[in-house]
Amino acid sequence: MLSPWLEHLVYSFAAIIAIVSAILVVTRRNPIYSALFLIVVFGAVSVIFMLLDAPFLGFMQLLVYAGAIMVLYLFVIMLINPREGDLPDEGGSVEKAFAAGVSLLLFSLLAFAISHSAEIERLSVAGGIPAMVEVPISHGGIAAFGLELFHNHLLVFELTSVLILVGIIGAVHLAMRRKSTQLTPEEAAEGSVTADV
Amino acid sequence: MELTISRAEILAILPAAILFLTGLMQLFVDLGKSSSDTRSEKTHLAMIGITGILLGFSALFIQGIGASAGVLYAGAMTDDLFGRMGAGVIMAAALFCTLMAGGYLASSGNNKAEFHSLVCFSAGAMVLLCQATNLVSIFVAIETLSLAVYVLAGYFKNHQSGSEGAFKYFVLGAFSSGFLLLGMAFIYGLSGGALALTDIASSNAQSDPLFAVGILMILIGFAFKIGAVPFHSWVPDVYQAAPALSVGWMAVAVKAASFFALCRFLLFVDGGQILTQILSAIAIVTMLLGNLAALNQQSLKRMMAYSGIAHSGYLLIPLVLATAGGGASVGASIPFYMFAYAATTLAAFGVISAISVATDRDDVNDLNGLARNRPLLAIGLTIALISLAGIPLTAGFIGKLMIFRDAVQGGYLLLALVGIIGSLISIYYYLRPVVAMWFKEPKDSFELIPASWGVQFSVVVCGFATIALGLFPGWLVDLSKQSVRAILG
Amino acid sequence: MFSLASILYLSALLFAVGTYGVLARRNILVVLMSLELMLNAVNIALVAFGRVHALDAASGEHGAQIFTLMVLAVAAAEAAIGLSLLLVIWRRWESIDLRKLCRLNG
Amino acid sequence: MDSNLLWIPLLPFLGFLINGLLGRKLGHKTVSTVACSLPIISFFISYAAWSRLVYGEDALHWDGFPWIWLEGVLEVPFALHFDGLSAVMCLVVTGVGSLIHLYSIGYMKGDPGYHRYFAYLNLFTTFMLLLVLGDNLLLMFIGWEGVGLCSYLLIGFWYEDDANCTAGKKAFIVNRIGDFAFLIGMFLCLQHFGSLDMSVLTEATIIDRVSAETLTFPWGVAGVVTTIAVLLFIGATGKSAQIPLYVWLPDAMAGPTPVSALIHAATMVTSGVYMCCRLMPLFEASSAAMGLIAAIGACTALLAALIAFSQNDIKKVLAYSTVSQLGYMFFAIGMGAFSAAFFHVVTHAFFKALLFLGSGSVIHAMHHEQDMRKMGGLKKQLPFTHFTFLIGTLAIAGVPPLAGFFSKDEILFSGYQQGFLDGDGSAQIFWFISFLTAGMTAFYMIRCMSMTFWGQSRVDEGLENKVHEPGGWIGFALFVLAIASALGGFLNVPEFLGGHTTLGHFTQLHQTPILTAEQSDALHAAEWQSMFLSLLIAGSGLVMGIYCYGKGRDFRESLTSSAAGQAFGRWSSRKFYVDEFYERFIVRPFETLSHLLFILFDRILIDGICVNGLALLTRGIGEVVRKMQTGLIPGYLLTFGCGALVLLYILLNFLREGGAQ
Amino acid sequence: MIPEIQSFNLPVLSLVVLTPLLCSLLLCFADRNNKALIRQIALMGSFLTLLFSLLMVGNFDSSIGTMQLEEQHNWIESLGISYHLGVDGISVLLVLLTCFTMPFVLLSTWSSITDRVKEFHIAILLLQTGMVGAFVALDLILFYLFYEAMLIPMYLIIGIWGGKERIYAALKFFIFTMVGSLFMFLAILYLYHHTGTFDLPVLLERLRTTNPLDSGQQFWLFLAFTISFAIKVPLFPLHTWLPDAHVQAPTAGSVVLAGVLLKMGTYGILRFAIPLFPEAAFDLQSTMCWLSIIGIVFGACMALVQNDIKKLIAYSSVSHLGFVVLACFIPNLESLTGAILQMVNHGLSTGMLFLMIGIIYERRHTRELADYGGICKVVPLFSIFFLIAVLSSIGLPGLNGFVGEFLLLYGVFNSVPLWGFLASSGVVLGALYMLNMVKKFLFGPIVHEQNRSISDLNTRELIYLIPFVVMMVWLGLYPAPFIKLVQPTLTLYVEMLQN
Repeated sequence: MLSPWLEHLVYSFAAIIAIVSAILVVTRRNPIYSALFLIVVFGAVSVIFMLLDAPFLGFMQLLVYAGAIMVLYLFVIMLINPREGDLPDEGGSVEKAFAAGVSLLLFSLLAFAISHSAEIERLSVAGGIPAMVEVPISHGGIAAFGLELFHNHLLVFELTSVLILVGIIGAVHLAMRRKSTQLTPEEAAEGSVTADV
Repeated sequence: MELTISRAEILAILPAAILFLTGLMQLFVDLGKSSSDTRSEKTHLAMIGITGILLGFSALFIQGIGASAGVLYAGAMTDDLFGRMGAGVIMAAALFCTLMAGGYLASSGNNKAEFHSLVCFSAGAMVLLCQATNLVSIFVAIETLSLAVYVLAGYFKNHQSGSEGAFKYFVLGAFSSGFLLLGMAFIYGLSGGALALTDIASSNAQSDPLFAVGILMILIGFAFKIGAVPFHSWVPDVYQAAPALSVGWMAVAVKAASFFALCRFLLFVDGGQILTQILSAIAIVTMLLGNLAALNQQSLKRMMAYSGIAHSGYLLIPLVLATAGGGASVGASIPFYMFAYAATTLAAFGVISAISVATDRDDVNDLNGLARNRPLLAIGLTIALISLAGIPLTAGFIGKLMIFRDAVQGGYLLLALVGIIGSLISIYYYLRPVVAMWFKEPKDSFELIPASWGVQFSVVVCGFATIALGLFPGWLVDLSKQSVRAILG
Repeated sequence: MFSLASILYLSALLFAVGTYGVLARRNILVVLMSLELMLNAVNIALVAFGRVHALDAASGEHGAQIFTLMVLAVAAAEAAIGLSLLLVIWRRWESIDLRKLCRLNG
Repeated sequence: MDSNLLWIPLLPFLGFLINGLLGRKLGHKTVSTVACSLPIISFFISYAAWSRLVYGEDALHWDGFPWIWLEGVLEVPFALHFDGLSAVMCLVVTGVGSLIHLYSIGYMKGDPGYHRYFAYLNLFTTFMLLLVLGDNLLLMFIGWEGVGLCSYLLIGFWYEDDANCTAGKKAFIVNRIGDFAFLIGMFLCLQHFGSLDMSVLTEATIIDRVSAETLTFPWGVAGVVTTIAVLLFIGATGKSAQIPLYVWLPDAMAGPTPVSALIHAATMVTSGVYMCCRLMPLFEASSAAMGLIAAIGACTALLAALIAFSQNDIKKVLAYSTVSQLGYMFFAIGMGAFSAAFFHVVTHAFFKALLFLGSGSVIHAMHHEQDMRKMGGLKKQLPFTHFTFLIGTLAIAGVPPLAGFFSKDEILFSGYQQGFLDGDGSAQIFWFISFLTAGMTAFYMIRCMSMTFWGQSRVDEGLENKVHEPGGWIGFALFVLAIASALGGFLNVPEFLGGHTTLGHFTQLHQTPILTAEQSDALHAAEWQSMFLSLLIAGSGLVMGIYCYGKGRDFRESLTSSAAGQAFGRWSSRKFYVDEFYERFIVRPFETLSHLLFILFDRILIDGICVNGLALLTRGIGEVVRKMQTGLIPGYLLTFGCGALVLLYILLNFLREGGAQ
Repeated sequence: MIPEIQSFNLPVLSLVVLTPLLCSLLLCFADRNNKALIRQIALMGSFLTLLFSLLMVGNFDSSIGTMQLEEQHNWIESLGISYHLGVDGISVLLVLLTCFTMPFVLLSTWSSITDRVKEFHIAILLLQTGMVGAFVALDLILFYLFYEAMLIPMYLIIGIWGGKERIYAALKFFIFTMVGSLFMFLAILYLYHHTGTFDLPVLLERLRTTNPLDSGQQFWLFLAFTISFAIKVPLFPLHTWLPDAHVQAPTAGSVVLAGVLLKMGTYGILRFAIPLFPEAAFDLQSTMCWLSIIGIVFGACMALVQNDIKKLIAYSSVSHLGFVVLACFIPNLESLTGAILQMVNHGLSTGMLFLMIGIIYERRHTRELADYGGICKVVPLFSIFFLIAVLSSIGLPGLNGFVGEFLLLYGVFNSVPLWGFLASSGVVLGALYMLNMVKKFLFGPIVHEQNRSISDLNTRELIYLIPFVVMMVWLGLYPAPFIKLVQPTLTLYVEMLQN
């Protein structure tokens, strides 16, 4: 158990890293870099999870995201292996500025809402410092987590399996190359689609 | 504490489960020859699908149609009439899609089990969505069905614009689910860590701004799914590019499931009058834009897409009333309208699929002389369009009647007026295919449009259902009212 | 000890950054990553809320965390679908430029 | 209650049905037999009915059946009434009518439309009798419009010629204008008398009540009775060819000559006069209306006579003389001498029919040549026709003791009386006008005679020897009518000539004033004076005519060649440009206006701008909305994001304000 | 005139309404190539309907003015919609007219409609169901159903079997009608919201007693109803769809359109717009009257300058129905009686005119007046019938046209002399354009050689023309029984409007 100020320090550190690398993710031209920085973000996030007494989730975060998803990404990047030329030229500063404006506004509105929320106020300083209630040591541990999962959220858990299955089927169907090369009628009619307009 | 599942819980998920199993079976059965003969009709898939769906459908009645099982799976889902209605719509849609799929896919050389099973899987997810009463289950159900539908939209993967449409759908979908999720997070946080709708409804933080934001975000998420303006951009492109049947499936099932879920959600949470205003604004814009943009479309599917947007607009009216405190009675039009919409839309897309197979296109002019060529299809499509236009003696009219009546009763004359104007505009574009079918002569190449037995059967049944619901809607109307009342228990 | 509000601000900020990525970038890959970013941002908020309500949550102690787990699963599945769609696009269009996909319009 | 009355109009109608439906199958013989026998039968029926009147019964009545029958609100029965007036009219119509039917057998021989012709003729008789017998204005109106229809059909009988159809159309429409006024008149009657029955409309007490009421127009106040009378009279001007609606009658001569004789001389055109006589009390109740009627009558008489001077078409001359004679009748009515007017109706029916039939036989003989300049000296070839025509001429000119003399004398006297005995200034003028007209009548009739029958022949050689006296029915009809117009006058010999004004009394139009001895002496003296004057004017007219068209040719030349003469000739021969006036200032503007309205208003404004314009606008908006769908994913995402932002902003803004409050 | 059959009580109205429907369903199963059979079935069906309608008149008690032969069954309770039929003096004649016209219309199409016979007959029978239903429906929604149900068949009839511009015309017809009816629909819903019922008698009662409308509401609702009906009539200036529709429609279409469909508008005004919102009707009386007077004159002027016979008659309909609308807004017995008679008369005369134009069109394939002239010589029989029709339509006394016109105009004149006067001028104009047409059409020299070889009426055509003539003469000379049918109802109606 870390001491509060250390916790705070670590948290701030992780947060800053998360934000900075997130910004880097969305600004790097080369997807590889973006991917790498995204991994950093995930790492930072998992640290924050840890700090929030969700160790199991933290591990899952690392496993699933950094371990599975990002590998998938990198794999795809390698597969299509876009050269410099293939990389799409990014939009001009205007639309970047516009996008930035939109996202900034979004943030500020959310922030506004958060800052004006009495509930958040209450929760943040509930019972004075420390704001966060003490939790049993088992909290966030795999045992408690699992028990609750299979009792309260059994249905969702089962449903997730379907979700994954659908994901697999879809991925297989889409990614698999067709042997038969004949085009479907709709493919043959490519021209008409735009002609409709 | 050991794991216990009550009978009610099993019965509750039975329909969905059966659908999932059906999907799996279709996969396994087809496993061997999936890649080989993609041009055969593969009736066995249809058979499995139909039996499965019918089984699932009958499973709805085990508890007794009106029964309400209360909270199941720790509040993850419930099993009430409302859910059953939704499940009914979805399964009916699934049934007809399965019926039509074989011939359609075969003739386009793409008949693989994936399509069938994905329909079943998404159907299962939708059924659960209609029954879901807890944020997590709602979210996961939505995502499951979305993923399935993304794939269905891009099913013809070698079809260039098909893949484009699918990808547009995917990106925007993911974006919207981001918002949906954020909203859920906020609501969870502000309602004192409640996930179940009942708990949320009973929580005391409903006046909090962040809570309202949360509801708004969730609304946006749903608005995307139902294609409400300004979150509609994906609809026309996806509809136009996707295989006709996938579109039919999307147009009916996705919309139905989303509306059922949204209705349930809105009846539980109280967003205050501002939410009502926002909703009505969305409704108005959606009705107008949908109808106006549909006016000059040449592609049937695209036209149907915009008309679908417009219909979402109409369907938002009861939700507006519901949030305005109209209570259960006003939402009643949603289940009925959904049934009506399902019947008409399926009939329409059945015909469109036949056309697009035959002519490689879905241009309005490709319908020329259909009345001579295939009177059955022509009549079916005509009935469907008339019903969509809300002309009497069809289900569509009764639906509009209920909606506008509620609007007037609730004092929302403006909404009703806009709706009327919208349906006035809509008449123009709904009539264009009719003109093509009946008034124009077929092109010199007078070959008979190949329509599989499945398509013909479905079109006839749906058309008949449309008329029947237009003439004797009473029972369904009562059922709808009862079902919405059942939500609040 | 850091407060709930600060974490929410953080997640809001990350969410905004993700949004920026989605809106501004043309590279499909990056857009997909930005989407993941948004989901993560929300996860943080969720977990934080869960932490706050750990004892009084109506949906049980770990409701939020389980939700987050589900989100992870969803993210994974989404990534799978998204990437395979990306492959399809790449095959048909020889490009990963978002703006090239504009044949459908009107 | 006497349902036999129904047969009087019904029989000709049967004739119409038979000939109309089966005419083509039946031969000419059967057609003509049917067509002529039925009117003759109804002539005898009316004769029988008439005799019943003579032996005491004051009127026969058939209650008929409910027609336009709103229980207790508006009850118009289909009932017939047969009193003295209608009796005489019936006899005239059926009598003269039958004669003309017979005449037509000869005249229309070999015409392709033989059966059609007779069918129309019978139909006309039916409607005319309905008009005469109708017990209420509305029933009369059936006949009124029905005869109009028949004249329309018969004028356009030879429809291959465009002019004929135009003439027919003109007749109908001009009549319609009159009928429009008639209709309004009936409305007023209904409104104020509460009924259209003749008995009610002529009931003195009711008239007194109504004449107290007034109507306010934008231009002032008028008595109800006056308005009604004027409106009905306008209707009459249409039917009876008075100013300003007389223009159709001359054109109506396009029809077969017997038709002109029957419809446009003897019967239909006098129905206006008949109507006025029928409603005598009503008209008498309004002096203003009477004045108007007198003025119109006199003016019409003069104008028509002036035009008649220079017409070369024999039928046109007769037509205008008809107009002028009708003018006389209305003049008489205006002067309150209804009996005189009706008397003139009868006599005029005789001699004008005679004249027309005579001209008809001339035309027939001349193989449908109507231009008098191509005639002359026909006396030799057509002695009999000439003789009868002469009788007619003298009769109309008012030579004693022929029919015209008595009637015209009475009319002139009525004017004389009101003008000089009662000292009414305007009456004096009108009397003078009609007095002159009498002379003119004599003059132009003589002109017509001489141009046709006397002097040397101008007939072109081809015809010269072909011309021969038409015999058979034509002759018979001429003969009978000649007798009638010779002796017809004795129906109504005034007291001072030792008569009893039989007709006047029988028709109850003439009420003998109760006078002291010296008053009656003065009256008789006046009557002698007036008679003397009229004889004088008629004689001078005759002499002038005979002189101008006999010896004094050069005198005539000098007259016509003089500037005034030429000017008069031009105006008179062009009918004082009345038709042109109507054409240019009423008909043509109306049509152009309609065209303009159609193009500008209907097509362009309403249909173009309002209807299709709106549709286009909507589609335009649709197009714009459609174009907003660019197809660019970033665009979609931005729409999404901005939409979300806006909604979020609205929400928070609202909440903030809500929080502020 | 009809044998009194009081003894057994059939659901007569339902029979009248449903017979054509069932018949059309029967046709659905007929072999599309066996045209003769199809035609005969349809004809039988329509004659059967005529029979039932006569039965209806037989059971109709003309001594009382209230709703009769009522039938009421629950239909969609949950929406408060009931299957409620009934006739009174206002509707009985119109139902009769509809059922009378139909068989002869069908008969007239035997030679003109040879393509897609099956569809045609189905459509036209459905159309009849719609028309009759609309006349007898006493439930607002039920009325609306029938009112709209007429739309689709008519649309198809114009669009499939019509002339060159048929698609445009059909669309125009459809959209125009929809514009009106949708707003009426909204108004109906508002009425329901206000009174809680769709049932007309109940509605009237409640409006009068428990929950009356304030003047503002009345105004808007009245407007919504009246516009919808005015479009159907069509009332100036909403008339521009009519000429197109008439010209493009096949004969049968035109006949039904002119003969019956247009009456729907005037009937609606009489049955719904005015009784439901009397005050608004009173406030807008002068507006409506002036509009209809303008329509009378305007339509006549338009008719004067048309070269296409059908267009000409279309505009004449605008003029004639102007009279009717005018009378509808004059609440006295004469004018209303006149209005109803005039609806019937117009149906007969104009219907017959269209039938005859159809006949000549079949032979000559042109509707341009310029292409005719002098055909009176070639087709005497035709000319006679045509002339009769024309005369009846210009209101020659002794034929049907006059009776209605006289009552109507007198009624108007009686309450507002100026309007009566102006309207009566339409009579003159009517003669003007009609006789012009007749002259150009029938008379004059034959200029086109093709016209010499036109064949005259054949037996079948005579069979379906003669009844019209008979009715014209009957209504012209002995209209009393018909007037008796409508009088009691109208008396009540007027009383109701007075207070």
